[in-house]
Amino acid sequence: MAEHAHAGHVAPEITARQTIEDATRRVVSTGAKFATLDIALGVLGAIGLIALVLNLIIEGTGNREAWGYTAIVAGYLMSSVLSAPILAVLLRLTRSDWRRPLSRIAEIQAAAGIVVYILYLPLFFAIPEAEGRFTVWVEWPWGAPGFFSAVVLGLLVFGGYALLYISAIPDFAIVRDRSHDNLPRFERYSRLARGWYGNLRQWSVHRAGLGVLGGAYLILYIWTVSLFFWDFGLSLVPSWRSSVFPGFAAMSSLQTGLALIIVTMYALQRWGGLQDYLTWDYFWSISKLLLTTSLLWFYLWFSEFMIYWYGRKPDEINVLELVMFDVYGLPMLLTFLLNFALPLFILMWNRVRKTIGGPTLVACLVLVGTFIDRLRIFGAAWGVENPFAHEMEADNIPDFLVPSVLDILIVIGSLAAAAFCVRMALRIVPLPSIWEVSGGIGLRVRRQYLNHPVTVIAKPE
Amino acid sequence: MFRNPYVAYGVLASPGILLVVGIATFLILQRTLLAPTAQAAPDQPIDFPHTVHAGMLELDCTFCHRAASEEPHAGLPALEQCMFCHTAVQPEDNEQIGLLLEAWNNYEGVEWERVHQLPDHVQFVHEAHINAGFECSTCHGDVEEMEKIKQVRDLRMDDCVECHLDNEAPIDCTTCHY
Amino acid sequence: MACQAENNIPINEESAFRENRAIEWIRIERYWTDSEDFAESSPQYLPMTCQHCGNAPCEPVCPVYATYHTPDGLNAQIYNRCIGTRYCGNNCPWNVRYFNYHDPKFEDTFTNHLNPDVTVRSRGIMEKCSMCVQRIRRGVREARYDGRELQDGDIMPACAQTCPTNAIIFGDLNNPDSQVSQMVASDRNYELFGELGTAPGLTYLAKVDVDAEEHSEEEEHAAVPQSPVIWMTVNG
Amino acid sequence: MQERVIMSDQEINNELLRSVFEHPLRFWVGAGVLGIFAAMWLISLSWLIYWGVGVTGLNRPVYWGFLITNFVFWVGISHAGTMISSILRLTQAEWRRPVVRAAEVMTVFSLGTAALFPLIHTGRPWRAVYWVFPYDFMRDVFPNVRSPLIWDPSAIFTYLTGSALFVYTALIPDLAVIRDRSTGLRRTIYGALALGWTGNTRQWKLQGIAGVLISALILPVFVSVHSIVSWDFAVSIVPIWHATVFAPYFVVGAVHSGVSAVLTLMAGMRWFFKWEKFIRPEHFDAVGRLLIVIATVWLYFFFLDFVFAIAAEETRELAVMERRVFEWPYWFLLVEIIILGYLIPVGMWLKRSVRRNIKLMFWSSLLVNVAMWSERYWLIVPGIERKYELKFSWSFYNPQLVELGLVVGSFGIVVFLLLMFSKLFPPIVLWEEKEGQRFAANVKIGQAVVPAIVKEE
Repeated sequence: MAEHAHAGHVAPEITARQTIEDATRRVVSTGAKFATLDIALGVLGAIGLIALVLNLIIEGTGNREAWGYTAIVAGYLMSSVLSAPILAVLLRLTRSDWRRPLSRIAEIQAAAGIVVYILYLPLFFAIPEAEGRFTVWVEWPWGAPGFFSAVVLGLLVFGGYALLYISAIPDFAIVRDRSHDNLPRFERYSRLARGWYGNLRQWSVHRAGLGVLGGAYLILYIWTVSLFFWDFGLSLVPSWRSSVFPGFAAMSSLQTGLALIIVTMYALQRWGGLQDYLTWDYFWSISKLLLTTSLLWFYLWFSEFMIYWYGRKPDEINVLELVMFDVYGLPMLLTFLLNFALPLFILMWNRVRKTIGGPTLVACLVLVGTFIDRLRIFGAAWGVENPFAHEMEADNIPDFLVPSVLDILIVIGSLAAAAFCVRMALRIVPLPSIWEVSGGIGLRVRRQYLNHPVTVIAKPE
Repeated sequence: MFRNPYVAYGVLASPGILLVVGIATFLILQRTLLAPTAQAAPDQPIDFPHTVHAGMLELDCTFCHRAASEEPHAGLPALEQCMFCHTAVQPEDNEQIGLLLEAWNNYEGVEWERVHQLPDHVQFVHEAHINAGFECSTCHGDVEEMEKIKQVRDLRMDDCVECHLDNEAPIDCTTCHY
Repeated sequence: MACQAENNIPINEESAFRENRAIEWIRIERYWTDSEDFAESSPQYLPMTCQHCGNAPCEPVCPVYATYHTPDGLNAQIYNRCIGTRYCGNNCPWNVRYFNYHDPKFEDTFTNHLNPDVTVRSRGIMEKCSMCVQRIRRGVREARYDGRELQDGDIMPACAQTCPTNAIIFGDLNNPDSQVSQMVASDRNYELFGELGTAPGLTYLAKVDVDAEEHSEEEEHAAVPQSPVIWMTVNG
Repeated sequence: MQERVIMSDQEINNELLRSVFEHPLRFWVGAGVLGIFAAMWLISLSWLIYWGVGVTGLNRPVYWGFLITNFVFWVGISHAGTMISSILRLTQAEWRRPVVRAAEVMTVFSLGTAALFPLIHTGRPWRAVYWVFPYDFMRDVFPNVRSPLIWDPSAIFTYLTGSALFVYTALIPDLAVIRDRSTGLRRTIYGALALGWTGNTRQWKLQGIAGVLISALILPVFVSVHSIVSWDFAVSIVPIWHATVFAPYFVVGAVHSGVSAVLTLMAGMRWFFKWEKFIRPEHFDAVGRLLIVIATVWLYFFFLDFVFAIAAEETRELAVMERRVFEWPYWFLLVEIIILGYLIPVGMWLKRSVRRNIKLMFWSSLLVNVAMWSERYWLIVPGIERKYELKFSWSFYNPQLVELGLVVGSFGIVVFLLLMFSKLFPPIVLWEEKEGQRFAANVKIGQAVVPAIVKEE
């Protein structure tokens, strides 16, 4: 595969050596540049944890409304940090060349998986049993829905860490090899690198492992998101049985994951010293995906809306009132604007997509939009009084779920904790992925094609 | 004229020509497919002169078409009703009346040709229109001047609908179709 | 039978029933009470005809407005407009829309007995209970000629007229004094598939069982129907 | 691994125009066999229209049967054309080149065939003038835009026009080649169709813009068509049909069956016209990989639809589900759909050697379409057989011979039309192939020689 270098833009020639320097600098350097930020995030995260425990003590697990915002932020983090590695998996599967500096950014988000799991624990106890209410578990005798969600979510979080770790092994080895002057670091990275020497067999095992793990992660992710949104969102609202909803949730999560990657890319190229790696053409490529997911977001949303709106059955109208028009009407409208309308109208212009600011702006909008969307979905679900009724009555539509102080602290704390985890991971894992980027450099030559100089990128089978 | 020699071919398929042909086809189809319902006036088994009955004698329409003011269907008079008068009125030289008498004497009916053929799915209620004060001639024309009855009015659906709109009559579908 | 005669419904042959294609604008559905012992189970009858929904599922799906809502509140079927997509039949929970799979066949002796006020439906179109709209039109006209308001009993569909036990009652729901309005106000009144929100113009009265203790609950399938429906605009 | 053969433009023209200029025995035999199928279709059609819908197995309440199933199926097949040409053109996938035109033409023909079926299904197709044309002649009664059945013809005709334009735009340069190679009347006709193409820079530029523009514009139509077809079912209140997943589920299913049909077609073309140089294993490999993804997404939606039908635990849905899962023939269809539509083909495609084996690819793609036809039937018919609790009017559906004739005949019709098309126009785009040759290069990187392709931006 060869890419026609765009006129007026000359991709900066990066050598493999330079990549190693850049990627290991953050890991090797002892002075933390953003120590205040890290400390602040850590403190906020700790406050969030305390708030969570306080909530558990004060409210117990009986009162579902008290856990609404925990569900919201858990769903939100699941949609963002756990879905980001999907991009790395997908692009590796399709062997896209432009993944190279991006895949580590995608994978490193999974470092925050533990936050999702901690948030999930109280929900595990607060969720009513499947039996007797409308759910996908169809009178399943035990363990549903909490136990199974716990298992798949655990697997997913673990898978995220495994993906990050396995993909980083060769890079750990590089750090190890460059740490002969610093013994503790050498030992630490020796353990992490697991005797990696980079022989052919190791590489082929590594490749196969990443492939299998990536595929498994993808499937597991779709499954977990579907399950979580089924059990913790959809099925708590009586008579809300929208079969497209899990698909919608998965798609919306992918969109959020992409947005998170774009924002991280922006931060890294602005303040993280990666401006030579994350040039506009990476934003350009990824923003096309973001645009596609925004369109699909609308399509799946509309598929649901259309059927309910046209079907006109009273119980469906009640659901529409709750989650779209009346109680959560404003969040719905905002979500619609932030996740679909604005991204479409901003990103439909190729000239905007070719900038760095445009995609970043849209990514921010999407991140906010998805949070509001999770507020809509889980707020509506956890505010419902009686999920065991099979139909919702018009006079029984719950009110807007108003957050308590603890709720706000939990939300802020969890977000900060997630960011903190990623910041910590950045100190350990080299970024960008040295083996991928330098591998890409090896496959690239400058050539003359007709009258143009082009960069030819070979695509190994 | 054309610098490009191939353009001459291309012109044949140019959108303009397609458009013209398309519009022409459409107009022709519209004219042929949507011809008025009016038929040529059919010959009746007996030449019944409305000019005499309705014109000279000034008989009221409902004198013969008795059901028109009471029933949906105006109805044709039975032969018996013709014989009200024609037992007495029997001019010798009129062979048409001879046909009538022949049918009457042989206990046969007269198979009149229907002139105003509305499709089966239209229910035209005569009584409603007569009772609303409309003249028969509104739709049937001046029958007293017709030697042979023919359809004078279009009587397609838009004709009905326009008249209903003009007179603020209902145009709900079930007014006529049931 | 009254319905068949009034509305020119072709005679259903045995094959029509075998193929599930019989056309019966009103049919009596028979259900058996759930009982192990056959001797103890008893049939329950449910007359089923077009419910003339106020918010009918069949109406919006018709591409050509062949079925639509009249200002009287009837759910009307316009035969000459119908093109036979049969979507309305699919979308009707009560399965009371009938399709003419064949041209109607009448015995020769019957052809002169057809009701001239009702169109004979040909092959390829849907038909259903029209609530004897020809009778409604006539009743409205006659009341207008007499210069009076419509009253109970002015209009009666063929089924209501024939029913010996007055199990079917027709009248103006807009008039609070009519018999139907009073019966609809009763506790026994219920709509069949009311949860679909189609606002049927036809409601049922639950049966009051004499063996009160066993069957004091309302039983859906044990119903004496009454069909009020029509809020009628008299100027029509 | 690419098995590209370097060819000159002249050679490409000669090879690819063989279908137009040569009439081997194979062609006549093929046309004859397919003609028999087409005749069967015509006879069934005449039979149905003469005797009316009564000759089908439909009844009350099973008002929709084989014909609508077939309609959905062919609309599904028609989704391949856009999927392949427009999406792959926009994403500049190199392996699209030999399949674009075949896929697009298949779109046009299968969509046209599909559009006939609802009309046939009414039994009186001439009355469809009220339905399909949004023009009222004199009565002030316009079609009911609230009905999904009005969205249907609008979407289908938009899509049909769009794809026909798409085919035609790409055809113009090739028509000019045929024009230049023929004489007499043929030259005049092709000349007229080629719209004065000389191949100067401006014309190529316009042609390129038109291609990209139509690709982009047709995508929303592409998605909307099958969504709307699905809404024919989903917006109704028939228990199993009324599912929010229907639109994406149908679209993905359509792409699944359509792309499989393209695979079948590719194998057929390669064999029938002996175009081994153009349609190569690497193309099958690429389509196979794409299909794995599509099939998996399809299975996901299938699963969602299935689970939600049970999860409702409503008597209505369960009644239909019981019939769908346990009763003949639906339990058999369910098993068949899963096995033939997913397990066998995807299991095969996972192996690279299978993806490059043309015979295996041919048969596996046929399996998919067998399964997808059954899937539509399985989705549509049981729902109306067991509609609502009034068991008194529950029914069954026994398809009759005439319906089968129409269904089987429709396959004959589509393939027959495709064959006729290949007689008149080259079924592989000449200029795409030539462009592909231009952009291909073997690049020496380090010590290895790697085949590379220059991409346009």
